[in-house]
Amino acid sequence: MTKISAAILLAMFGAYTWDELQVVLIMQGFAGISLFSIFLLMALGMAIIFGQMKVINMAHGEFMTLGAYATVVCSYLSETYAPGLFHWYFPVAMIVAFGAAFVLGFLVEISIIRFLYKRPLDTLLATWGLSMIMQETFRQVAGARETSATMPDWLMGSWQPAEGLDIPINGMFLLGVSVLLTAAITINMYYSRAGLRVRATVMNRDMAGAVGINTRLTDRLTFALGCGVAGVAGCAFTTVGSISPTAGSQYIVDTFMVVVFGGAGSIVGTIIAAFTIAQAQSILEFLLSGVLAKVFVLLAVVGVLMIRPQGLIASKIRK
Amino acid sequence: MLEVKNLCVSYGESIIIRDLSFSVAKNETLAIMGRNGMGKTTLMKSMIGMIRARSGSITVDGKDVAKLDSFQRVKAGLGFVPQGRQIFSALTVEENIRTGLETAKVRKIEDWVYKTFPVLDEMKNRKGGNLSGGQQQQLAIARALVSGPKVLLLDEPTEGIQPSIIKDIARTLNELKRLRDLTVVVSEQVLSFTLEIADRLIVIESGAIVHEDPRSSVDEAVISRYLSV
Amino acid sequence: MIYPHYALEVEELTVSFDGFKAVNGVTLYVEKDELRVVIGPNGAGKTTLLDLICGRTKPTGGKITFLDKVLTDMQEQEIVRSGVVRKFQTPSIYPKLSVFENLEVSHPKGRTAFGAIFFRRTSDVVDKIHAVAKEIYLDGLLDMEGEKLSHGQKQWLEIGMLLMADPQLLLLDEPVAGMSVREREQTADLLRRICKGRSAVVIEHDMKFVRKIADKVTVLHQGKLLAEGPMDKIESDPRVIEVYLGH
Amino acid sequence: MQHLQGSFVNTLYRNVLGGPTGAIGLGLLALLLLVFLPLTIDSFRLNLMGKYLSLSFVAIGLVMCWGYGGIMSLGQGLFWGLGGYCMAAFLKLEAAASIAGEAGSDQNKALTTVGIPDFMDWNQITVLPWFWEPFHSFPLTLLLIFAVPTIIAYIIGVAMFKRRVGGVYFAIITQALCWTMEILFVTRQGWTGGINGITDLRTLLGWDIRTPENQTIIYFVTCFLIIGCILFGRWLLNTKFGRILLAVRDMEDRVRFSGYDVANIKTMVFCIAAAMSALGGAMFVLNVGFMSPKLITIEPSIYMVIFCAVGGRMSLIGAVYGTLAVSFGRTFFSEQFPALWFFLMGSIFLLVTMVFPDGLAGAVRRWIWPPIERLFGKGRAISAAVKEGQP
Repeated sequence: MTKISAAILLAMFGAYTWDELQVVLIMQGFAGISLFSIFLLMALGMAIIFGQMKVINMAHGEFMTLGAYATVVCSYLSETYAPGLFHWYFPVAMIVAFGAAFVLGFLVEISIIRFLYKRPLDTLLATWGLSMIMQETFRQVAGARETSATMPDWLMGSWQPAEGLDIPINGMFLLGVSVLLTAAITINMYYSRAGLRVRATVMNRDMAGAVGINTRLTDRLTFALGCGVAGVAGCAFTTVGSISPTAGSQYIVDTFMVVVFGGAGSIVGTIIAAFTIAQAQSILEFLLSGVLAKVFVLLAVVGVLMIRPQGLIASKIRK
Repeated sequence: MLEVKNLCVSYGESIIIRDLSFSVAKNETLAIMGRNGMGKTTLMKSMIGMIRARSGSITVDGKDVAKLDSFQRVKAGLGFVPQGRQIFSALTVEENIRTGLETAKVRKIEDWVYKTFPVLDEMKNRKGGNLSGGQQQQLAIARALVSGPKVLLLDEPTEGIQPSIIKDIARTLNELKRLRDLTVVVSEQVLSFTLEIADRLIVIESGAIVHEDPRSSVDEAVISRYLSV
Repeated sequence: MIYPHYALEVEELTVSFDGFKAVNGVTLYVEKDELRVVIGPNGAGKTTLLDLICGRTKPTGGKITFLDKVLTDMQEQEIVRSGVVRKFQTPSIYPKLSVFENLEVSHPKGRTAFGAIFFRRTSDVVDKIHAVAKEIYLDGLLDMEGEKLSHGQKQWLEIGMLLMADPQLLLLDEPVAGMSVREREQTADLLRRICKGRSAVVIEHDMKFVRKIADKVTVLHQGKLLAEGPMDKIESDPRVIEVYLGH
Repeated sequence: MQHLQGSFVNTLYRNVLGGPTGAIGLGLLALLLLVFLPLTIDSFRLNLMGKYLSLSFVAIGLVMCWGYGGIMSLGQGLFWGLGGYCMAAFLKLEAAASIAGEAGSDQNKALTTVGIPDFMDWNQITVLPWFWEPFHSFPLTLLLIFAVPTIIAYIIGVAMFKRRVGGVYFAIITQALCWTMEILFVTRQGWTGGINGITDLRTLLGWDIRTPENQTIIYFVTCFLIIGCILFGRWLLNTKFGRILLAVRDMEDRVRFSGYDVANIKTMVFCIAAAMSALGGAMFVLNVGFMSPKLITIEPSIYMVIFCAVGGRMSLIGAVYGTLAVSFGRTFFSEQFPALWFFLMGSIFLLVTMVFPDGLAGAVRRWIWPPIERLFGKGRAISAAVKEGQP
């Protein structure tokens, strides 16, 4: 067994010297960090919605797409009408992306989700329908072709800390955004009144109402917040990729795997899972082909879930 | 202070509460007695709004709350201690109490809470789910009281509680009523406990009032008969 | 065999959740033919004790033996097959099946996947279901859907489902919770009848009911065994009065 | 004694045909599929029907596994696809052999290496891979059509259910596995035909599957197999196993404490659903003459769940109607209103889950049956049977 794996390793790495390999691994590691940031931002929104409310939102990817299109629109508007401010449009776009996804999420909760809280598997079907409708709307409005936002100068270029190392600035920016947002969400969830409201509501909706919490509004805002974070993920995504109507849906299964792998409801678990999956995929991608890396990672995650069905980090409370 | 008029509540097709009316004066304690399945819990839940009444009115301090959501009823002055206590088990004791502050005028837990329930002070940072039944009951009462209710509803507060603590609960309730200027409605099956706290008793059977007594002239034999059979 | 006449042997049983010891070094022996009642304040570990015996929770220490079989190593369904059955605190029956079907599903024949497919509703099976239904006062309601029964009837049905398996040891968690006084009396009769020739461990709060049915009483407090003995002895035990019964 | 099973014929009537309602429902379906459609539509559209019907096998399996057993699988396309690929492999080898036969020793005329599928040759594979060998034999192929998906379902089932992975988690994991298989099938071009799949299939044991007459025969075979699956499903759901499925769905823990190994029960129904899906996949290949990885990935798998939901997740017959309704809707709208059809399909998903969770079958039970009963006056027996929820 060890002989075989040694042989495989040799075949994988044999072509490189150790120094080359080091650089390659660091580069792939940074590529993985971009992927990690997107996974984390996507998974964060889903951890709020699925982890807390047990709602499976198959349209989560479309909320990300919405955020990305919002950014494209902002970039276009600022380029056309306010070129002087173009340098700083991106933070504004981020807020707009969040707002757009948040408002739509709020409306979706009112019109669809609130009827399905008692049937979690059905939310899956209903939101699949929603994702079809949203995708088609994007296609009708923005066209089926890929578009992208124009990046301000400060987001372009790269940083070269050492010979042969080339770390793109947009990737670092992406990482920064996701770290900040994660911290903000964590603080909001565990140390604020709003977070307490959310946790009490998901634990016992009826009782939360009977102690004076407006549970309907809480549900609505929680769902909308999750969607809003997906919108920010979309905005961040435009710094590294171009956007099409189906861009978000490509991440939906990965995102689910991250949330489930990390342990639904645990933000720390989500971070670890996003990091592990992104890095594994990115490094394997270099050694194998891209799609096979995906297969390996998916199977590995499924394997780990068999051993720990509750995910990496699960809270244990006596029932 | 609290007036229930012509209340009807149903689950699907079966009517649980039929045309029920009663009123409770300020600072009075009313006990609603009756066997299991006679509609006590349904009545309590419909007063706090966990179940919607089909018709009738529920007036708290002059305001009809029958059409409102639970949280609005809490705002209007109702406090609720449910059957089985229903503590948020994954929240700490302190967080559990803080959930009750949502509609309160003050935004922090005042000193009297922990003075009244010293055991909760000791266990502040424990998870609510790891408390004993008696401790949870105190927590549930504290959680309901911090919102500053005018009327406190308690649904079977002695159920599943060890006999030695039942007396403590009665003592605490009587004390709180005096200190916090409360009107209390309590549903019970245990007559001895009821007699320690109630000013007036009503007995319901199949969702309707069949008997009423002020405490001064309670006929224990009659009520026991309603409770048994 | 060291204790030849004991059916259930629980020795030094311990389980902890996040460092909190819900059951802490409990040892108890139940004889064949004995009806043991476990009492104690909420959170004393009574339900957890039953969970441990029936395999729902795995202990962190200690050993459970039933008729010379070590239950601690077995899975839930294997424990059931060795004759130990469990009734839950809130009645858990199959809501969409009729009373008859609820009982039929609980019949020990055809417990494997293939066995269930090729299970035949023979006259033996039907007779047994009718007999059990009569025992639990539901013989007139065989075709009623489970979810339409009253609370007390659901409790009985669940007891009936246990009886279908001809168990050796019954674990009953608050079998009369939510019952009227008359139903409680009927249930006491029922328990006394069905516990003949088998052992039972019953959790109960209603002391009147306990007095009626118990052979022996075990008192748990904060996960530990506080006292054990016949009811009259327990009722006069000062420690039990202190933590549970009250003065 | 009222609950004892009656005579054999009686039992068969009640448990397999499903009593009066079941018999009427099945009769109507048979009439529609076997008489009405063949008489009214042309052979091209009949072939299209056959294509849709081969998807309804999956939906019937899902009724058992999801509607009754509570196991939602978003990866049924995996099993359907495996069944289809097994059948396609056999047909492809036969096609390769016949091309080789026509060509004789003329390598140029054969265009490819003699006797192996063309796509292998395009991918520089000159020797048939070992796992293609069994598909030279028709009996072995038939066996593998069922065996391969069932064994994979068994492995997934044991791995997941023994570890008590269920509900949403199971759904997501099956989805990931389905995706994994699609990726493998697309990337291993030399073995599977890659993104194009296995195409240009011609004959089954020398019998041309492409002529309109023969396609009509295949259509009828598909119909009979569907009716067979429904009868099998009814029988199964009327055994104790069927009742245990409902019990597992509603009260899994209780079933465990009645002495059952819940994982085995779930694995069993999952395997049965997988085998049924595989049969559908195989029939699909016969109906359309190709197999492609695009048909087996995540999206088609979700569609399969939708078929079942639209038809009514508790109704075996409903599954067939659901499949036909959604598939036809999809074809019709995408031809007539290409811009609108995504909106329409999306809305149907939303509407069905939110307003008609019991699907078409639920609507029929609620609105169509009662007036018919009143009309014929003898309603009570039927309505009792309907309320029992005959599968």
